[in-house]
Amino acid sequence: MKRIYLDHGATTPPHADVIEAMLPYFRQYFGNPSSVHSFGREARRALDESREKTALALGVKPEEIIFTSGGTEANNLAIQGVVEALAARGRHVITSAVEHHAVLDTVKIMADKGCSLTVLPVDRCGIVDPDDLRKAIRDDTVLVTIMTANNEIGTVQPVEELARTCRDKGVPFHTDAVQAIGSIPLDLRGVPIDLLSLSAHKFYGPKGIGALFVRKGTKLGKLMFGGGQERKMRPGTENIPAIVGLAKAIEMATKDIPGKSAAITVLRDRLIEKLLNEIDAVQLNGHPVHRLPGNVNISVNFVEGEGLLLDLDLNGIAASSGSACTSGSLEASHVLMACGMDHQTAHGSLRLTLGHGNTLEEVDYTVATLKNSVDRLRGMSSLYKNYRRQVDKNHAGGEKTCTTKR
Amino acid sequence: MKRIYLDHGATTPPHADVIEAMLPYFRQYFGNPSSVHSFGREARRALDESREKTALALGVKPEEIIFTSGGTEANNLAIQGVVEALAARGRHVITSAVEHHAVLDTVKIMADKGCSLTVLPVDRCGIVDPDDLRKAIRDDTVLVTIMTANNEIGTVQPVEELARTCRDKGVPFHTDAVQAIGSIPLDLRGVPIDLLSLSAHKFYGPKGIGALFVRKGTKLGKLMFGGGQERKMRPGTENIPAIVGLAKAIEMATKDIPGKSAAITVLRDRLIEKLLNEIDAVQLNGHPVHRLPGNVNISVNFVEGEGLLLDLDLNGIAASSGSACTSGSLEASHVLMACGMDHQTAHGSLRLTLGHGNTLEEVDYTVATLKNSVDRLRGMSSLYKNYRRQVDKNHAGGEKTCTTKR
Amino acid sequence: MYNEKVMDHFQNPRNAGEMLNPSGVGEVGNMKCGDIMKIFIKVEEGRIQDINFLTFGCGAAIASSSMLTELVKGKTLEEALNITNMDVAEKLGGLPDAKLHCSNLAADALHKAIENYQANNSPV
Amino acid sequence: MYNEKVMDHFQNPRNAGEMLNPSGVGEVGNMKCGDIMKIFIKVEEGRIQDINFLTFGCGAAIASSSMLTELVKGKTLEEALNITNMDVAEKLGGLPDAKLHCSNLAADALHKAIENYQANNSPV
Ligand SMILES: Cc1ncc(COP(=O)(O)O)c(C=O)c1O
Ligand SMILES: Cc1ncc(COP(=O)(O)O)c(C=O)c1O
Repeated sequence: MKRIYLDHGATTPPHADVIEAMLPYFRQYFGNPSSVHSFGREARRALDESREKTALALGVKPEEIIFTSGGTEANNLAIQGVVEALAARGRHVITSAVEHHAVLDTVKIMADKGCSLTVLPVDRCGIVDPDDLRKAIRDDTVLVTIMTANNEIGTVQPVEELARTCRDKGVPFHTDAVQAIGSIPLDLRGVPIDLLSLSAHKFYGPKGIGALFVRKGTKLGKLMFGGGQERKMRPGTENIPAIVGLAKAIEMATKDIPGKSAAITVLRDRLIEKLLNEIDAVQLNGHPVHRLPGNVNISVNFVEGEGLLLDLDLNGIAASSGSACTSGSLEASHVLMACGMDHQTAHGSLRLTLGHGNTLEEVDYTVATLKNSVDRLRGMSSLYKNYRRQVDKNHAGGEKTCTTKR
Repeated sequence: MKRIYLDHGATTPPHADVIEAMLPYFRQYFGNPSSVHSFGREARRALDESREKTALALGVKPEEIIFTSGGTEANNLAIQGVVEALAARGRHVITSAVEHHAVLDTVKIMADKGCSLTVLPVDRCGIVDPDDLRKAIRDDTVLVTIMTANNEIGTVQPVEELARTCRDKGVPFHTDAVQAIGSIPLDLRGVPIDLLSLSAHKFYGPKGIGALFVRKGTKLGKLMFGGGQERKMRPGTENIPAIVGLAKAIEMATKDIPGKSAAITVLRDRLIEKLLNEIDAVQLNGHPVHRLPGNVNISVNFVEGEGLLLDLDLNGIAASSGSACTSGSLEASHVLMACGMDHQTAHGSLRLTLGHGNTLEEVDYTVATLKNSVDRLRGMSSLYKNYRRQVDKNHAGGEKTCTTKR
Repeated sequence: MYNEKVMDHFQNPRNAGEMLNPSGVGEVGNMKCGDIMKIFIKVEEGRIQDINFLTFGCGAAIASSSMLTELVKGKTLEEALNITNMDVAEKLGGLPDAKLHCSNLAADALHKAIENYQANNSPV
Repeated sequence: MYNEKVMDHFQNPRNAGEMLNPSGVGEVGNMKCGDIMKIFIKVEEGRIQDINFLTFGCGAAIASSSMLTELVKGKTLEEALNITNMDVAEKLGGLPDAKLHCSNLAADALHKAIENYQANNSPV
């Protein structure tokens, strides 16, 4: 069976050129960059060049990049690090209700340890209002952390405005850009973001490697202690092949974002249109316009998302319901709930995230498959029976997308 | 120029079979193990199997293995995690003077944050006396962390005895076994070690991946927060290719350790013998018997180690002076100083660490090359001139190895 | 995630659908968990002659509903009341731990349906 | 780590060795840092006619000693006193940051040697 991968939000296949770039560092150039001999110097050169490439892709300085083991570590380092470094100044942290668990769980732990925490609400499309942020900032606010783009519903925040608000008030601004890199253009020269997290496996790079951008002058504590690597901010023998892979991947991912994003947006919009038109009682979650080019998130009313996933999988289609990272839990997505959705609708959510390899045929096949699955599952669903009885009486019909100021 | 790699203590070349095992997980099987679809299940299966293999190699249960980004993270998780989890019980931590910086710096930070710290001394060969440990344990001791084998001088500690001492007193025992895995047999079934750190790139596996063994029932806090991976102890998308590589590497590394170790010991002992016999005023650092099969560490009196390294490198030989990880610093190795060495002798230290690829010819070539280098550098060394004048008068000659009770 | 037996019941659910004029109906679950099961029974001469289910829920919820109906059909009410959620999970060859708590409630729904039948048919 | 010029001076040090009957000798450094440099000068008619060094130390220490001797040979004492450690590092095309502090002391040793010469030859 031909398989169709529509879960690029969970992870992406490393690009062949990325794997090619990494291989020599598993084979010939296996040295430890801390060693003074030729094997070490080869590794050091790769490390330096990778840092330069990564910095260039973001419009920052090489010494502002700290390589980490992934997005989770980058988020933890940013949050725990700033909170610790600025403990003398204050202990108030601001975040949003739709953050990834790597941010949300971390700020909650900070709260348990004595920080005070403000969780900003979002509108029905998942957008944080910069006015809310402005009002929430206090004298003792030491960190604002709001993601660039959401992993579940794809909503893109007004980060530039949020960052400026923080800069105006002299508060460090961190953004989890794990889902954004390679999908929306980000040039940190012009935007006053102080810290930014990224993870290579979300933009066709390898797993287990990420980076934290830390603007010069930003105070930061550490998560781990040991050797002098990464300017003492992140000890441990550097993962050279993965770092080389990250650099290659970010170089490729940030090249011609408008062009690549337009191509994926075509697929996305066709997928959304067909789903909303061809399946009864389906709504789009997330913002209709300010959304990642590859993200489709719908709620299929009166069925539970997992059943859809299983049917799709039986037909070779890989999708997700809520974030892959949280699929172990049985609770409805905190992101959808924060957008004001009821439990039933949240449980019926389905995320289809498109990537560079997908085609129009795949989109059409997916819609057809999903339609069959929805029919089948609704045939067993008590909720749908009740709904049909209502509709047949009233000709009711809900909103198909959220409404928002922006 | 043919190159000779004698720096296996810094990092090892990944075995071809390890790279081969990893490749499919960069290419076909790139899924996120948290995903429910077929791509996710492939990754999940690889993760489960790798955990089983790793556990089997150590004689422990799969659920006792937490994969980390390397040895440094494993050490930090063990130390910070136990100190946090047992904060209510006490705050006294015991370690040794010859630990790697990933342990030493971490316990020192714990001390800055309010722990009290006992650093056990070592004898001239680098051995910790279990009697000293027994005396140091107090009612409020919550953790003892002593390495299995030293990265600089190769000294192997009496871990089993140290572990039993802790178990008798009900104190958790952690050991940094990063240098030991694959070099000395370790079956955790019989030895009451509670936590053990390892790092794949030290046993012919990939960089950027390690593991912490945590015996069931051991209380542990976390370094990072986020997803539910690694039984919630270590969040972040799992680095599947690297984990597969680690599992393959540890499976291979722990097969027939006595046989492989005997082969390397032959090379090591020839190297030691020739160095001590053919070069004037050289001494062996570390224990003559309880030492890693691949480790040679000598002090070449009256020259500085870096000059030797450079000369060796110019002749294609990769070696290190002290630990590669600390070579950025200019200070003499804390390990050699802890063994009672004076600064001059410590500065002249040279570490040659043998691995599976090395040959007798390489050993002989290295000795010849080193002899030339020593002659050349001593010709420029004021210290050597003074020494020769003394020797010619007195026929003085120092000890060539350390003395120890064990 | 699920074994073959569970997947079979998910793909080919037995006795799915609504029943007209049932002898008893039972519903369990709540929207927060995301699992709602409704069991319809037709009782004749103290036996469950027919049984149907409607389930809103995950794969485990659908499969356990289906398995329950198969287990129960033809049984006496007494026998049916002895069937537990764990029996259903066992017959399915096991369910993932995370699913045992929320999604494996079909026996509860059955018991409610029997109660409902008994209430309807109790002497006034 | 080191550039080509530094490596050249490390591999082919100029004027290395002991000098018999020098006009002045200077020594700097300490064992904790691991760098000890000794400079010997022969002074004739106010000029440094000959110069030698003995150095215990890292590559940078040896290269900077060597470079210094080359810079200084034939210079007047006054000119020699104007040469700084930074001049030596610059002439070498730069040294790693970590090495500038400890290992780049050859000019200091030279100045001590000149002082030593002047002390020996000052009118009583
Ligand atoms: C928005 C966001 N932040 C953080 C992460 C965590 O990244 P990683 O799994 O690489 O640690 C993810 C992905 O899982 C994500 O989507
Ligand atoms: C004894 C010891 N512990 C810990 C480490 C750190 O391991 P890693 O560099 O994989 O983080 C090393 C190696 O550098 C080591 O030799």
